[in-house]
Amino acid sequence: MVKFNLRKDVAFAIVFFVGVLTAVEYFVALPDLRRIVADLQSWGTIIAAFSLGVGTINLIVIHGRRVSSRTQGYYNNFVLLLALTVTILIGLWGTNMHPAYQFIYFNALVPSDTAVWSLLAFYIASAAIRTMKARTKEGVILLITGILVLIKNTPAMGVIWGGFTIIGEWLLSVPNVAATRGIMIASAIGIIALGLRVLLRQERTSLGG
Amino acid sequence: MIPLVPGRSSAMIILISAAFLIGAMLFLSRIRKMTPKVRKVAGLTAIEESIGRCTEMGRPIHYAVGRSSLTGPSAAETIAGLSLLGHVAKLSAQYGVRLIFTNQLPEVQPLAEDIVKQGFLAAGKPEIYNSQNVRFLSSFAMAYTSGAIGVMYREKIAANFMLGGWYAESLTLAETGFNLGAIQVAGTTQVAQLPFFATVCDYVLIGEELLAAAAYVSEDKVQLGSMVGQDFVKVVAILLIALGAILRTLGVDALYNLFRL
Amino acid sequence: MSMLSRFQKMNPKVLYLLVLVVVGLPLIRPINLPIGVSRYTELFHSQVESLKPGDVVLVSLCFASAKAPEFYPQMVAALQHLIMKKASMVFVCWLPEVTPFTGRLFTDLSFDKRGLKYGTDYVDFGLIAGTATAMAAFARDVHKTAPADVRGTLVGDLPLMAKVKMATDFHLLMSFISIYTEDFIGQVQTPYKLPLVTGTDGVSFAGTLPYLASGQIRGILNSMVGTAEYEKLLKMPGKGTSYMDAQQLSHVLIITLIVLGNIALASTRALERSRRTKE
Amino acid sequence: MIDALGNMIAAACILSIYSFLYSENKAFRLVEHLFVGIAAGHVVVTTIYTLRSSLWIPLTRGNTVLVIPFILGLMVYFIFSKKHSYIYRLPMALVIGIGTGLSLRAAAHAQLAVQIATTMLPLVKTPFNALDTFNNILIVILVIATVTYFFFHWEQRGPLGVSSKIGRYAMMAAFGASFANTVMGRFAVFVGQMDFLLSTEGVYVIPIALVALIIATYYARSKKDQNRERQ
Repeated sequence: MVKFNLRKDVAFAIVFFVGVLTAVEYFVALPDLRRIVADLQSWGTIIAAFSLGVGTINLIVIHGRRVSSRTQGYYNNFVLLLALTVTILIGLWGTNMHPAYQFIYFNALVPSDTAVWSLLAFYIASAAIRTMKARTKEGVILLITGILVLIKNTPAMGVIWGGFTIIGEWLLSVPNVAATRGIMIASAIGIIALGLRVLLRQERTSLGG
Repeated sequence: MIPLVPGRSSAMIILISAAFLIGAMLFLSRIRKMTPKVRKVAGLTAIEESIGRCTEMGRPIHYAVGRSSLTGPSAAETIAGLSLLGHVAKLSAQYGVRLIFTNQLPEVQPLAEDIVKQGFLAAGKPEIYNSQNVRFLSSFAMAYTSGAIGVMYREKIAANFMLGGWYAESLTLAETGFNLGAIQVAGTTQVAQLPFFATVCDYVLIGEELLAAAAYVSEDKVQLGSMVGQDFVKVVAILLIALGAILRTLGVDALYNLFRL
Repeated sequence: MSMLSRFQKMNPKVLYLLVLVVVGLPLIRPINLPIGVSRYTELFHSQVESLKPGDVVLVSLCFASAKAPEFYPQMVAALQHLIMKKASMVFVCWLPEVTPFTGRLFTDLSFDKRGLKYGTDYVDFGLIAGTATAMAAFARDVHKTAPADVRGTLVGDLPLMAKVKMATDFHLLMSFISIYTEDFIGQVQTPYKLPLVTGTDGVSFAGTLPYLASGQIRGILNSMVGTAEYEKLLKMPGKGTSYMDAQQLSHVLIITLIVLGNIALASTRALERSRRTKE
Repeated sequence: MIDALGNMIAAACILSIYSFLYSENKAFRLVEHLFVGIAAGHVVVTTIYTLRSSLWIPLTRGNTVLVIPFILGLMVYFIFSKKHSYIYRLPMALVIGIGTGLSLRAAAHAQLAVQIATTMLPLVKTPFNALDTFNNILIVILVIATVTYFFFHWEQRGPLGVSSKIGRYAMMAAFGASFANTVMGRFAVFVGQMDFLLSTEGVYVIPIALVALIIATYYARSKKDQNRERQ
């Protein structure tokens, strides 16, 4: 009825076999199985490492084309390619302990990293002020819990009235914990179902159809 | 007799029985003994609407699956995000809207390229597939973030789908999408990020809703059957919690202790 | 009315500027706002307090390097406490980006001057790559997973490691963790039922609370506030205390703006309603 | 000297990124591309070192099994082949298999078994304590209510509707609390960075950036005016 398709069936057989082994290994105390699964996992990490090449080629092709076709603002793309090349060359030539590498790492990479992070301080402020509005019943709940926890996290406010800390902590440790746990339990069931669909080959898109 | 790891036996029994229940429902709907019915999930019906809106505005869609590695224990949400990517790729090809996928996981890159290509193929328009729209930006989280907000801004996206494992970058992307006036559908199982999605985005898929999303949009009877199975597992979980709590109130810790095995 | 409605449509750029000023000023000119102590920090503190001299503590680092401003002051405070308790420390990093921080800690806390000897009082394994897998392997067999330390010394030549063979040999796990929290708990804490205290960032804090309730975690330092509180318990004011002014003022700014925004919303609604009834 | 230069470069990067808050601009675009480039290079370097220690060295020292992942890793590159691209699916199938297996076991144990067990709380605390009793009852109710929110099959009407609504409210309360709690963490990083900007040589870059910002704004305005006149 169903024609055997070498290209796809082998891939799905691998998914099934590896998936079941990895799941079972956690529950049974078989040293051999444990070793096999540990090996499989390290192979997975190695494959993931190899696929970084695919991503990097993608990056180089996209930006390389912009530079060669002189798209508007192509110098940005050139800077990207230059930074990529220089970092790789220094990193491989003199290891990542090389002073030049450390200079780039601590004076360009880390501050930019932290700066993109800090954008969040601004965004979270504007998001809080925009969304914590008493428009609907749900909005009221969000607003009240939000304000109370914000106050709790401002120790100076706790000095005004000690109750703020108690209420804030109660909110975090009772309704928050309960809802989080509910979401976790439902997600876990969702994961088991999704895993089953993948293993039983009902869910095929993730492996290219 | 196979030796079991102490402390994990209860989890194993739970896994086996849950898989059995879900599998049974899946099987029942496969042999047409059951017609699965599922409720509407607002966030998922919104996907097609927002793609339609992109067509009207002539602006592209942005899609991303986040940072949960495929080789780690949170892989499921990335798989769910990739499955939905196939659906969105097909729709965007049908509507003739440009789909921009930004990526920060190396192992997702080959998969994503293939999934988008297959999606376009399924819609009968393989010729409009352009690998330059499946962009690997960086596996360095914040470098990805800066790249992604740059892309979103310059391409003036009109719809933003963030479905998968999201962490610190969630709000920066969502606020950028908001500032651009894009319709945003986001989903994750990462509880710490859900508040941002729930407040900033137009639609949010909370935990299990994301994981079931691909089954839902597939409209495939067999997959929908497994969603019904999920509900039965939830009923069992609720009954166990209730029973355990009542028993412990009465001073009987037997069921509770069973879970520690 | 026009003021209020204008406030409702406030340009976010004005807000951004306000944030910049509110954070910048107290850093230039500290005002020393008061600080309390929460239960989570107290639990963390008492867990460390109960250590006996010579107990071995696994100090694990697993956070995004951008979060260093949150984690570094925590580590400084907690390690000072560990040194006071004369505990031995084993350092492990699970992500490549955190490896530079252990070295910085040793110099900033002047381990040498305090008479701590490398190899007997503390050991640094540097990066153990592979996250969940590596965590599980490390807990199962320390020597096999980490055959040599960050300086290239074989594990057999480190006197401290003679008494540490697997996870159960640690008396306390101390994890500074913003990512892979579930993995660390699932692979290291839960299987061996070890006491675990964590330092978290503000984002992950709420997510780790269920683990505190279930006893998998025994104490939490919550971001900068946790550090400031810990410094108060130790009576050693540090970075945490000095950052708290800017931190608290920014909270006050946001609270004020949210309250004002809601007053504006309520009053515009009331105005509309009265206009409608007039018509 | 070199430290001062480094601090100033760092400050320039930071301020260019902050300028995104005003609007997407040339300085941001430049630093964005620089950042992505360096980060990509850094990741390539780290990955190559990791592959060397986890694959190449053990392989050349006789651990021949590692030939398999080596070949599998190379097979990923068949994605570029028009005719044989399906070959890339074999290594990726292994990756997806591992991910699925790990997800399944973590979900069953840490998320399901442990969380169900910890919710089995005694509804009346002994020795009796009103607050603990109330909290325990509330937690059990809210967990159950939240789980009912996720029902797909049954219509959310009647008692189920009430329960799922309670669940929704519980989640909103959790979101509010956790959102507010996050504010602290986000600011902590920003405060740390402001401290760096204000306490190192980076402080000299601030006036330069301000002047650049003013000029840019003025330039943009005048350009807009010109365009308007032209029209």
